[in-house]
Amino acid sequence: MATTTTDALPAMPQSKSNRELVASKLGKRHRSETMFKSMGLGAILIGISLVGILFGSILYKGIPAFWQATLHLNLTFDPEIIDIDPRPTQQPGQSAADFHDELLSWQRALRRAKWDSLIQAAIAKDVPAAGAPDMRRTAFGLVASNERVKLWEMVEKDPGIIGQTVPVALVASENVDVWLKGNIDRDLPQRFQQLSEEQQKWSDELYKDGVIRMDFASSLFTNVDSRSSGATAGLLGAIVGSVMMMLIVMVVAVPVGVMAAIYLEEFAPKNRVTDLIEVNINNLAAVPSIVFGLLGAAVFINFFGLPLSAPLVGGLVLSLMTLPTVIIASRAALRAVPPSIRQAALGIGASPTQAMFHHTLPLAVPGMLTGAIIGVAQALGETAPLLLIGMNAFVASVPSTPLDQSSALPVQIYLWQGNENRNFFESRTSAAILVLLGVMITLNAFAIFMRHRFERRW
Amino acid sequence: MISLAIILIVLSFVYTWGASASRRIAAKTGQRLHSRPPYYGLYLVLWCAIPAVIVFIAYTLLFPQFQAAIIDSYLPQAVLNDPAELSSQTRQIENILNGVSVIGTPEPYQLEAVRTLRSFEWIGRLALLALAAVAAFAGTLVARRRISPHFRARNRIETAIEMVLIVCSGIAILTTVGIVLSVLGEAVRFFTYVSPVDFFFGTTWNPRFSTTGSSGQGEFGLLPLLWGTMMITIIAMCVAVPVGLLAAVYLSEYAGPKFRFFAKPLLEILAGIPTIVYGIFAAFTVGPFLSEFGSMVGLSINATSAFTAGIVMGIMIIPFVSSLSDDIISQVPQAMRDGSYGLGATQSETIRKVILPAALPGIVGAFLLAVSRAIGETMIVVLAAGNSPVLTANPFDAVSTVTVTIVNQLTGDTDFASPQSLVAFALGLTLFVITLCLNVVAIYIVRKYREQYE
Amino acid sequence: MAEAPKTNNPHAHNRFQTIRIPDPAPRPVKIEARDVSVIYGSKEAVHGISIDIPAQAVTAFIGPSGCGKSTFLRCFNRMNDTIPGCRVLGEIMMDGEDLNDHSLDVVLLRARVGMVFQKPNPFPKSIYENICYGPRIHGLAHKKADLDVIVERSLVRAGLWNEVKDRLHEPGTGLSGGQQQRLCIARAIAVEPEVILMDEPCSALDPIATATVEGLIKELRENYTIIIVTHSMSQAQRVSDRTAYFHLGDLIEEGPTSSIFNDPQEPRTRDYISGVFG
Amino acid sequence: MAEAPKTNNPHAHNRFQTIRIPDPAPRPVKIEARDVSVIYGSKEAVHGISIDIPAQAVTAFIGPSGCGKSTFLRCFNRMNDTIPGCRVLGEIMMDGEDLNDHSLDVVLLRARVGMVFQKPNPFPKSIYENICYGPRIHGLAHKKADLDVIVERSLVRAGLWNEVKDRLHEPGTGLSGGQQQRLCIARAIAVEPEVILMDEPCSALDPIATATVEGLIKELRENYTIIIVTHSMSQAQRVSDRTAYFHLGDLIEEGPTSSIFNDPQEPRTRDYISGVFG
Amino acid sequence: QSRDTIQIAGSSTVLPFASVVAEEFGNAYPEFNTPVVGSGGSSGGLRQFCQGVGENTIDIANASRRIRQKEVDACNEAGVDSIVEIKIGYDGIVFASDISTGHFQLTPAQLYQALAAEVPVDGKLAANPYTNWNQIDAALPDQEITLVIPGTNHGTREVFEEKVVLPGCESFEAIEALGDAAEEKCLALRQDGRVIEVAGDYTETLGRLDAQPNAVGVFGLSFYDQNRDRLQVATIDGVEPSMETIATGEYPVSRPLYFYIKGQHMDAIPGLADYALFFVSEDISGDGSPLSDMGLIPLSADERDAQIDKIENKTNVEL
Ligand SMILES: Nc1ncnc2c1ncn2[C@@H]1O[C@H](COP(=O)(O)OP(=O)(O)OP(=O)(O)O)[C@@H](O)[C@H]1O
Ligand SMILES: Nc1ncnc2c1ncn2[C@@H]1O[C@H](COP(=O)(O)OP(=O)(O)OP(=O)(O)O)[C@@H](O)[C@H]1O
Ligand SMILES: [Mg+2]
Ligand SMILES: [Mg+2]
Repeated sequence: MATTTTDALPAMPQSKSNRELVASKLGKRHRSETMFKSMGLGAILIGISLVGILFGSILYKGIPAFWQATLHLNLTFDPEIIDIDPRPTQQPGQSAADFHDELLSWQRALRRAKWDSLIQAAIAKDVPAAGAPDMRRTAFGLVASNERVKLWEMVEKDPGIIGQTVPVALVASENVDVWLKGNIDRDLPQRFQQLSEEQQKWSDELYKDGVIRMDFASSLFTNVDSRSSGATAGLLGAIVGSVMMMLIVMVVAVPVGVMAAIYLEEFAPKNRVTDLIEVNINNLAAVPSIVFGLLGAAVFINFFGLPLSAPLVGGLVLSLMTLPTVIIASRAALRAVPPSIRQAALGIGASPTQAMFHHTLPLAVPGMLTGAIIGVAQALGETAPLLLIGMNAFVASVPSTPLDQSSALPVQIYLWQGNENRNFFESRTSAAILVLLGVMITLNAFAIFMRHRFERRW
Repeated sequence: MISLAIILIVLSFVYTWGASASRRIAAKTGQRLHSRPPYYGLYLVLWCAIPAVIVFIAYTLLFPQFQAAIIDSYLPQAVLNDPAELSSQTRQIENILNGVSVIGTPEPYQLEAVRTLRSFEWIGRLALLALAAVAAFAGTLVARRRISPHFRARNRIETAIEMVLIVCSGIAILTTVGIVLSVLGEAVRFFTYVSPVDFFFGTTWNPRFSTTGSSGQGEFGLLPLLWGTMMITIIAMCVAVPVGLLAAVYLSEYAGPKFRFFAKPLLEILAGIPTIVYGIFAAFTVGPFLSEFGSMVGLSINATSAFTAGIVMGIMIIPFVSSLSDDIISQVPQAMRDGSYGLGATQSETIRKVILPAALPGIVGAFLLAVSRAIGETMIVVLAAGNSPVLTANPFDAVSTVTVTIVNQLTGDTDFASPQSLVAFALGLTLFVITLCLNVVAIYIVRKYREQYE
Repeated sequence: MAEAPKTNNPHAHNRFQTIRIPDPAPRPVKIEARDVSVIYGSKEAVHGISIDIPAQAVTAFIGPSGCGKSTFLRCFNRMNDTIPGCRVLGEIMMDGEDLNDHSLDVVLLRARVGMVFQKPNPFPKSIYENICYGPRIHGLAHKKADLDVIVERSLVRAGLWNEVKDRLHEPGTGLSGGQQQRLCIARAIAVEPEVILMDEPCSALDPIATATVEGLIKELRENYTIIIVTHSMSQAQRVSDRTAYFHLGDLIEEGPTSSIFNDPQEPRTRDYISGVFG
Repeated sequence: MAEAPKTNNPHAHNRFQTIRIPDPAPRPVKIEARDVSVIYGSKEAVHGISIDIPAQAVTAFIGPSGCGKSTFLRCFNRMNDTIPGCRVLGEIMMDGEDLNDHSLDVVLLRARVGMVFQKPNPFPKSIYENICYGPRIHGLAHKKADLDVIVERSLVRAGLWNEVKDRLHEPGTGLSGGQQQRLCIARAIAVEPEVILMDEPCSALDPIATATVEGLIKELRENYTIIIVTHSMSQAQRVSDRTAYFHLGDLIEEGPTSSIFNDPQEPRTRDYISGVFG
Repeated sequence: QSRDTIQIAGSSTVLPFASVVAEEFGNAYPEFNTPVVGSGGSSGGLRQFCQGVGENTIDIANASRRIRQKEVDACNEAGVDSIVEIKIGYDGIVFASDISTGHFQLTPAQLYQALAAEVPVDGKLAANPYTNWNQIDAALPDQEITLVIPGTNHGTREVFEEKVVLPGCESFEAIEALGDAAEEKCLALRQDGRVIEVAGDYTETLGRLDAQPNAVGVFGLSFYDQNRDRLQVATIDGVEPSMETIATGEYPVSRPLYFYIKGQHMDAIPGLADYALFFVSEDISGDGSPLSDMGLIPLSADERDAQIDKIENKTNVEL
């Protein structure tokens, strides 16, 4: 009961002056409060405006690339120019292999037809000067060279088209697009220009006549990459490749990560080994992504002999890279489940495994999902490791399995930003970035949605 | 596809057998089962699948040796005695086997070997199938015998599940081991060309093209690269730390729930943007802007410089710093705040004098993690730092970093067996060790701090 | 977890000598604890306690905060296993089986010894699912009809049936605190345990809910062996048959509730009961 | 925060009529609360309570858990402002000033009304810095010499000086629980408040530390107006001059401690004191 | 089932040409897939090439330099014993500056003087004193010296050193006097920031020029050609780089480009030989072909025939 205060208490007057002293400093203190608060707000506004600037500059550059100069021609499939036998049909008694050979050689012949002359003739309908025999290359130069593929595919599909006049929309070549959009200085002397004088004149004329129009650049989404005609270069292959890698990351990193998190959080005894694993995981989360590239090249390609440039390898490398993120997020989600739930289950006689799978895990799933989606989104945007496993390749096809060669969105962006045709590809690159950001934001928004949707505990 | 279906059917059959057998035994003996029937079913499934898998793994491990033995048996003694010839002939035979042509006409004995191997290929496969089936069957039988009311099937299953979980967490370690192994060998090879002293303490990075001039390898001094990395990191942290920390403070202490609801995801967008996008933003927007701005105020700022890369990297790291700091600030117990408010402190006084000091160790740990992210960042630097590996104190000059050099040396035109490209692995290893150290320190600090309130 | 000698507790030397007052009419003993010590890391929280828990009766553990009541209580269903670094020494016999035995299956043990916690902790599932969970994992019932019976019986016993019978499929977390606690008791009863451990089951409840739960405990005594930890002297007096007073890890005094409260032998017990401590 | 009419609480209609027993010898009133309601979001936790707090005396708030004692206590130094969604209605006059007035500077108020919390919460700084913190932020002292005087004086008053004078620069978190609580009291005293609010200051302490803190409270009564929330009836009896009994957000009865404990007027007060609740 | 897509990797200089050929190949042959062209540098390409034979190794390595003996050895070691070397044409290396600045007419000697660490001044070697082009030669523009050259990881750098710096350097008597040490001295670059080495691609060099309009940069002919609206090219020894001047050898700075085929894959991978023949055909890489439009300087007819011959006979490379 005795208190420990043995000394006599010094007098402690409740002075009025003290109150005044405090009051006298209040103004200054409140001012510094306001200062500090506005600094904080300022920091956030800086952050947000940086987001704005970044998006603004990309949108500013990228949006125009979603519209592309396109020629709307009335194209006559002149049989004289195409000059090809009728499509072979399988004769009775002809073996399948023979027929196949015959068909192949027909197709080959078809591809060798003078498609440029066909296009020249179509352009000449509007600009007669382009019809001159020596103007064939000049006229064809207005059109993206790969657009001729479109024409022979039409014939291949329906040989009856030969002789008819059909309206076709052909993407203009990149230089025409650049010229018409004013992305090149029109006043530069001719020797600095990409288009010849005739081409400049013709494209202006065609544009005036409405033959060339600015159409939505659907080729961006429906075509694969192209080098020979940049104007038709698209992202389809890259998108499919990226989606495949994302799926692989989801299938590999998410379950493994979740299981590792479960073990570390719920089962692991606290000892040196688990400490080691823990430090390891935290460290892996910070290991430079490029180092994962070195790992992928050495392990998956050289050691396991998996194919180069394949989404499978990319996906595995990205999975390893994402794994720590998933583990860390999942552990946090598990930790957030109140221990009372676990105890309740154990108290009834559930084994730790049952308590885990019946109670803790279901409650942690939303948090894990959020972590997983964010991890996957990160993986989707990663470039550096892919450069080292051969994914910075020119791939002009859509992969149909994860073992096929493929590109990926960020890598495609990297390749395009290095394309020598700056005038065209600067905005094309930004457009590709917009697509990537679109996917990214959708994923993140989905994660946020999940968080809000499932955080409501009942 | 079909084989998968067969396996599934077999396993489900085994499962049903186990479950029903346990029920039957329980009914017969009248005792309560230790575990519920499904666990017995799963137990049988495990015993069916694991032996088969073991057989399969053993086969895949042993078959190449078996194949080698067959090849050896066909090769003449002269070849067997010459290791170089032996390995080349072995490879030739394998090439023929795989349908890849060889130079020159193959020896008849080689063709003979190939023919034998071909036949063994499917015999081997049959044998594998049979062995696996036997193993699975035996395993199932053994397991079936064990079923009794006292048998603790659930515990076995749970042990198995735990094993799987352990393996999954082991993958993290495997990854680390893989990283070290995959760079170590080449790094060691690099050090046979260049002495570690020259590498770690050299102040000039000038690897030269691998063959120009017969004299010398060029110089592989790491310091300019490290210095570039450091400079960019410092600049990045100068951007990210104040902005990130203040933003975290505002979000966790001042902002109302609505503001938080919108501002936080908006900031987090910065973290979700791919680095390639930052790189392009830095190279084509920020860089030219800065250099223009510099010439306006009379500073010569390179468009691609440590400054440009650093600033953009700082922007990228802002949300990283802010969300980590946010976590740590909100870990400071409410009691600290109450104590301070109760004494009449204003909010900013509480934050500056109580909360931040209390959270400081944790925040420092968070910064170290952010630093290691900055050090490892590649694409921004590839595009915006200017790749000039010189020791310079001027942040407006171009610099180069370790990560960029890895990419450049590995994707350059140099001889791939030369130190010029092997150096990438040495650099990778160095980078790994640096981030490892940083992380260990950071984790140590963060943990220590966590214990503080407990 | 505990790597200890099973029958002998080396820490049990030189212990405080507990004052034991026998019941006027002796009851059968359900659990015998002998020299039980509990060690957290390097800190011993319970110092070699021995006590007999009578069957079909309520035993109350009282004592100032931090004296080890909860820790000791958790020994009876091995919940201390779930605390990292916690080791239990000594011997606890229930119906002739040593609960500390390494080979004992804790899952079965916990089905026999149910537990109700301080804060009501229903699963975030429906009321029905909350109760079914135990019987399901223990394989006590599979068919819907069987489960229905169990659910009804348990809720009736826990005095909750009338209040919730129309909303069995609504979330258990939507109930009031007192209802939640009774739901947790019902959940524990559903697996038909022999012993129920309660760690301050009413401390999170309001007075009315407390009264209901106390009434329930008195009823359950007919069928179950109950051990209850409480901070409230009056609650101990109201519900328990025997009371054990703990102090800083020692069991100071144990005996029939009336004699402990009316005629404590130890000065510390007296001080605590008369309100000098706590 | 509270956007309420200041002098009139619309929620205060139809309130429970508090039973008030005046002091035999009237004391000067320090704080007058009139029709104070506190609303968390949409839930009213305190229902229009009126009470006079005497100066230079200890007033104890007792009542079952969740009855609003802490909530009401926090009204006296506007700590409820820090809780999002919490609104205070009614009028609290201290020395003729309305504490709920929007224009009142809470910083100044809190310098006048100190608070000690349930769990000791020293800052993770040295003992010296813990005590200096208040005087420093309020600009009461800047020079080392002045601060030294304040630190010593406060620690002496809190009865901690002898125990810590040799380790003033060691962290305050390294002290024992009772010492930490006294450090928090010293920290509160250091800014020379007029009123000290204590919310269950001893509930985290062991009996010996509790006794020391109780002794300190009795001494402090000479100079300060003290309000203490406690769960321990015996503590209220030991330290307080007046006692107020709260029940589910209402103030049931208030009067001199001896008369409340020996002759409660309300059945609920009687029940609570005699241990039927809680 | 063997792989049915040709897999190529290697030099980023060859990448654009190879990509176009791959695309055209896919267009022209309905029966073959479009080959995949990876980059990764000549080094990376050959590294993968020499990893061995089989499905998971590449079929063709593009290179902007010849394969080296050490690499051939490594290849043989790994079982790649049939390496067919195909020369595809020449790449011109040009010096260009921003279109808004002065026009340069350079000589190798002047370039050497602009970038070396030490240059002969009055017959003796001294630290490079030049900061402005017109200090080197009054005829050059009055512009500060800034040179953006490829980094040491680029094949272009080698050509640049061999064809420009060394000849320029050795034209000075003071250097010749040094004898063996001459080369070392010639190749030492000034370190005062006036010479910027770019390890990235030409886009980056272009970016440098955007930021520092005074600079003179090194580009590939094709890159310059695509960016004629921003760049103006410098003459070397009075010769303006163009297809013709490079093909005739008048313009001195050019280098051959190659690809290497794995002979052992030619039977296993469908279309591999066709691709190689397609690449060297007149239609694709001859005069007026898509590749020459892109800036590849075509082979002479004789050289072309030799390449076709090598493909048909799977002639092993000889260094
Ligand atoms: N997980 C743990 N780790 C370390 N020490 C612990 C742990 N749990 C309890 N302790 C310590 O063991 C001692 C006994 O704790 P226990 O919780 O059993 O007390 P109690 O009597 O139940 O107290 P209360 O009445 O406050 O619940 C205390 O000193 C406590 O600090
Ligand atoms: N921050 C809050 N938000 C919402 N409701 C609250 C909050 N704090 C307290 N309450 C509610 O207000 C009521 C009164 O709470 P208060 O903490 O004042 O009770 P108390 O008398 O101090 O109880 P105890 O003795 O347990 O401390 C309770 O019903 C409680 O649930
Ligand atoms: Mg307890
Ligand atoms: Mg309270």
